[in-house]
Amino acid sequence: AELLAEFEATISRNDRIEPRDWMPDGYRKTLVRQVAQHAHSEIIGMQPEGNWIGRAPSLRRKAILLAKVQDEAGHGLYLYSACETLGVSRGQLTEMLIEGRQKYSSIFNYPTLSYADVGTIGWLVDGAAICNQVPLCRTSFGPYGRAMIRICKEESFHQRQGYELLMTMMRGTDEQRAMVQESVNRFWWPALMMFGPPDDESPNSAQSMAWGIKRNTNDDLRQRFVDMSMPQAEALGVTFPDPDLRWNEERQAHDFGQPDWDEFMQVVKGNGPCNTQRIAHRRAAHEDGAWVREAATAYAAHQVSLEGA
Amino acid sequence: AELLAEFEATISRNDRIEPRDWMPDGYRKTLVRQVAQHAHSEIIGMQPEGNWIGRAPSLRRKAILLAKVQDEAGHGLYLYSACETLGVSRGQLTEMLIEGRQKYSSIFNYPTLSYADVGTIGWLVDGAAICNQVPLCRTSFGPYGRAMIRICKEESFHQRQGYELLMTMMRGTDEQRAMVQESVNRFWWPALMMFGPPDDESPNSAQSMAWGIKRNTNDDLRQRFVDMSMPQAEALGVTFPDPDLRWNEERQAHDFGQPDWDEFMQVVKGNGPCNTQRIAHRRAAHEDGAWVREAATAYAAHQVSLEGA
Amino acid sequence: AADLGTYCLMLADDALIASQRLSEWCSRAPDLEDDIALSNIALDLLGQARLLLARAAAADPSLVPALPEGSPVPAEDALAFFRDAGEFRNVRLVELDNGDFAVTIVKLLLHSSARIAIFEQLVDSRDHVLSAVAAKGIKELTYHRDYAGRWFLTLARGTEESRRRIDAALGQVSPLQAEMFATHAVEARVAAAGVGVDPATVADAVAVVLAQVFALSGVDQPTKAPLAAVQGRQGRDGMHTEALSRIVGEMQVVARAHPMGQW
Amino acid sequence: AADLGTYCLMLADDALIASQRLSEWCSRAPDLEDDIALSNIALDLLGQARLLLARAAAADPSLVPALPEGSPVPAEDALAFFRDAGEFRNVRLVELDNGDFAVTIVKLLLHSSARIAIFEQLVDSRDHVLSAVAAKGIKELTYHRDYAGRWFLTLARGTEESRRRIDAALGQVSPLQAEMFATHAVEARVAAAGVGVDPATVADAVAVVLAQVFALSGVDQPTKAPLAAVQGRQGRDGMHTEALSRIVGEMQVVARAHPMGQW
Repeated sequence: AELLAEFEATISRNDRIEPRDWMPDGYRKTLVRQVAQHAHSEIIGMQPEGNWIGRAPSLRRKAILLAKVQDEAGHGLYLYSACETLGVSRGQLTEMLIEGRQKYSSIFNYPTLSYADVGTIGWLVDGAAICNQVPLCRTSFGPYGRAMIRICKEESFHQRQGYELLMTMMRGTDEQRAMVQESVNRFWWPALMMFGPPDDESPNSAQSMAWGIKRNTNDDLRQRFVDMSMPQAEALGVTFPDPDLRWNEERQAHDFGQPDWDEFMQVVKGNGPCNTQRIAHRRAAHEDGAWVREAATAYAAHQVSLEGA
Repeated sequence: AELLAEFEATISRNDRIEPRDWMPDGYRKTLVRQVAQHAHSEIIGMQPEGNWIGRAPSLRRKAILLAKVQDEAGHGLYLYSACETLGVSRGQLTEMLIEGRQKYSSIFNYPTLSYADVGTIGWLVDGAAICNQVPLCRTSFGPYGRAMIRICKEESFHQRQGYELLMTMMRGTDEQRAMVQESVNRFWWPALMMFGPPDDESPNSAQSMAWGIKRNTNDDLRQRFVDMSMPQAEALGVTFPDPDLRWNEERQAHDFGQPDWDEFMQVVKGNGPCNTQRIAHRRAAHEDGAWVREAATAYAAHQVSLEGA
Repeated sequence: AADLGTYCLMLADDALIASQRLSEWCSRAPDLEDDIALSNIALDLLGQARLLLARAAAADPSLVPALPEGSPVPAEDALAFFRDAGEFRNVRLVELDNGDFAVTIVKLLLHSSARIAIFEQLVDSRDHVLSAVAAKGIKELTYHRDYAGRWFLTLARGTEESRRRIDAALGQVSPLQAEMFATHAVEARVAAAGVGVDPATVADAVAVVLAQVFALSGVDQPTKAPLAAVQGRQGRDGMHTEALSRIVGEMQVVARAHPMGQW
Repeated sequence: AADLGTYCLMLADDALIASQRLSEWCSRAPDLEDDIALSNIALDLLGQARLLLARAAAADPSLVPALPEGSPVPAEDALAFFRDAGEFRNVRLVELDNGDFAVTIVKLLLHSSARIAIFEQLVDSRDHVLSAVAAKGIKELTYHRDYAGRWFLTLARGTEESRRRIDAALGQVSPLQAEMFATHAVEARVAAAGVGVDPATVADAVAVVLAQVFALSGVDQPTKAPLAAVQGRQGRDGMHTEALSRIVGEMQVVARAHPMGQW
């Protein structure tokens, strides 16, 4: 009870909880779930964009994309490390991912179908991720918050690069402009889904907010994202596929339609267009690499025994 | 001795030896070696052309190429059957192929680098094969001779298709004409090598001719091929990369240069540009398919036991 | 006429992409007999695709991609080689990676079963070309289905390994099955016009046929949920998996490098 | 200038194709650290390729493929995306399929060892661009070689399985090694002019370095004969393996579909 009081005091001071501090079991579990899901999202998120590295249409774009996907691997690495401070190893987390026992962001279960998707993912998907993640820089768990600061910095860089790709394509040929618009049409709704279900259907939000793991409601963040994206779309010269989307002078905010939440639930349940493919890819990489990891372990053990001798 | 006399009488009458007839061990061995090598050549020969099925530039050409490569599989099948009448199973032969204990035609150790190669292989490689094989229709071993009759008929069809592809391409763009010439440059010398080393360096020829397994010398056939190909090249509008190639009025035949026999020996010894690749491909297909063949065997056995019950 | 053209593209693209995938087996099949059989099936489907692409071009010339003036590329090739992946109208099932032999067999079984049922109605099409394509195709497809069905049974009742693989293959492919029977607006209209077939009308009959194959093989009916659409769009709308742009990229690479070429 | 341009293409294409192959590992490596390391190496080589392609274009503008008038495609991209496979000048080793991780490590070890030795001489090039590229590249390549060398040792002394694989990989890759040290006529001329390096002059030094790695790893020197040329022509002459047209086909597919595109 004393420990709990101290914990709650820390939270209410907006101070960080550190790995060696006492924390309630529910807090730890919720954190592991959230940080792991976030880590998995970075790793699975390498695939949709990685799909285009080999086909990048200019060497400059190839370098940018390769570096970006590499950054995602780096983010995954920090976040798995943050998770390890909570007592769960990367190997365990990977097993849970490929067995479908932990989730990752549903957005990555949509296919990438043209090079414009690289730009759109940067602009809208990374944009939505930033909206979700900036508040997490102030999250109560220290290692997670610090990882998020670094990640958010890189994510905004990626977002700008994505937007710049689309801007460049819009200055190109008619086919390129059509490609951008088609891509935006496909990703707009899934991007809105990234903020999760509407607040009245989001069961875990309240507790997470009380614990300072989560800082804003889904609908708040979604509104912020829409308001932020609209002027960017205008500058770019694209539209969003939502007939209800318009400025509301009274609210000083945009009204907008709801995503297809049935489709969202299908994707969350594992029936999205790429769920099976993404997990199979991750599993294949993990299994194909097993002999290499085993060799490294065996070699390290051998070296230790030599030094001991 | 009586058997041997009968065997030799059959040979000298130009009659066929059949599987149940007595035959000398050397004859059987030589035949197995030759027929197996021929069968392997058909099967390995599927790869260089098969390399372009997925990329055939018109649907009509895709259909023609697919059918042709399928015919090669069919030829392999007849020839393995002919070999089985000599007491060696297809499984044994395949093992010998992928372990490198039996050879196949060296021509297939050259890469196919453009779609024109499909035409050139048809015209020059199948053309050379026909020169080699037509005499084999009269070969002394019955099943081999009959297989060869069927094969030769299909091969001439393939040769005409290949020539027709090149002719069509020569009527196309400058790039296409350049592609044809480049392809012919690459395949001319390897095609000449298909007749084997010069007669004075071909150790097994004499015995094979005496046994009626082989009907013409390497150099005879090579000359015939060159004489046949020259007017075809002129009609096509391509040249062969041999400065010594010219009509010899006196001999009423073409003089021509010698292929690079050092390169030939490198390829025969296994160091050609594609030897490793071709065998690895065949081995992978064989090993990847093992579980399927085992399932078929198990299922058949199961059916037999059900019928027996 | 626009609907007829688009409808022909749907049937053509199913065959074309399935053929392209099957031809990847060439020189790689488990045995020579299967190498020949799979090539044969690929050839049949390629033949169907060619007739249907030609019919699509005749029915609606605006479908045929524009090529440089004077290009000798025939309409069937313009459609096959100069459309982008997003313009292909095939169902997603035929795009799926070949995987192992079991995956290929399951794909072939599910696809040929559906296609036969559609062609059996299509013989009554008021479009004589479609009717003739269907009449010829049924014989071919019956062979394809029999081949796939025989192997399905053999693998299911063969070894433990083959059983494990056929079960896994069914799990992988079956989520793509429902899309083949989802009525597209174009299909609804051509069916109403007596020209095409609404695939939903054959779903039950196909299910009965497949149930027999499964029962004979001792395999449970697959229960996985169908692969979701993307905002209601599936393969027939040009919404594909990531595999298609790679298939199409390989298929078109030589043709596109030579838009004025003759082959 | 023509020789200098062609020589730059040789060095550029080695890096470009190696980079393309290495980037195939992205999201597929045995562990996250290796995913990052291999991408990093791919990025370094891509950077080298870009500088060298730009130098090639400047030294001999006639090398740059013609594009439609008004095309905004820069020279480095015209060279990377609009040359046919037969115009690439890389050695065949870098084209080889990635295979398993052992094959990739052996390829990287052999290639980076040779490239470092060449760059160590190239810093003295009378061409200031080449000299600068070499100076910057040596640091990068040293990291690549160290990474490959560490993994070579680890796999050789790891498990039985990893040892078997590293032996097989060495058997597969080593026949392609000799080509890296075969002097091409262009290399001979640029070396004579003090601009480039004759790779034959570094062969012994590289062999010594590799012999140390092999000895430390307890692996025998590979003895397989070199892969034959085709009528004397190898990768530097545009004579490649069948793999290259597939690599190049994938790499170029989007760029070629949009010759007037901006990216």
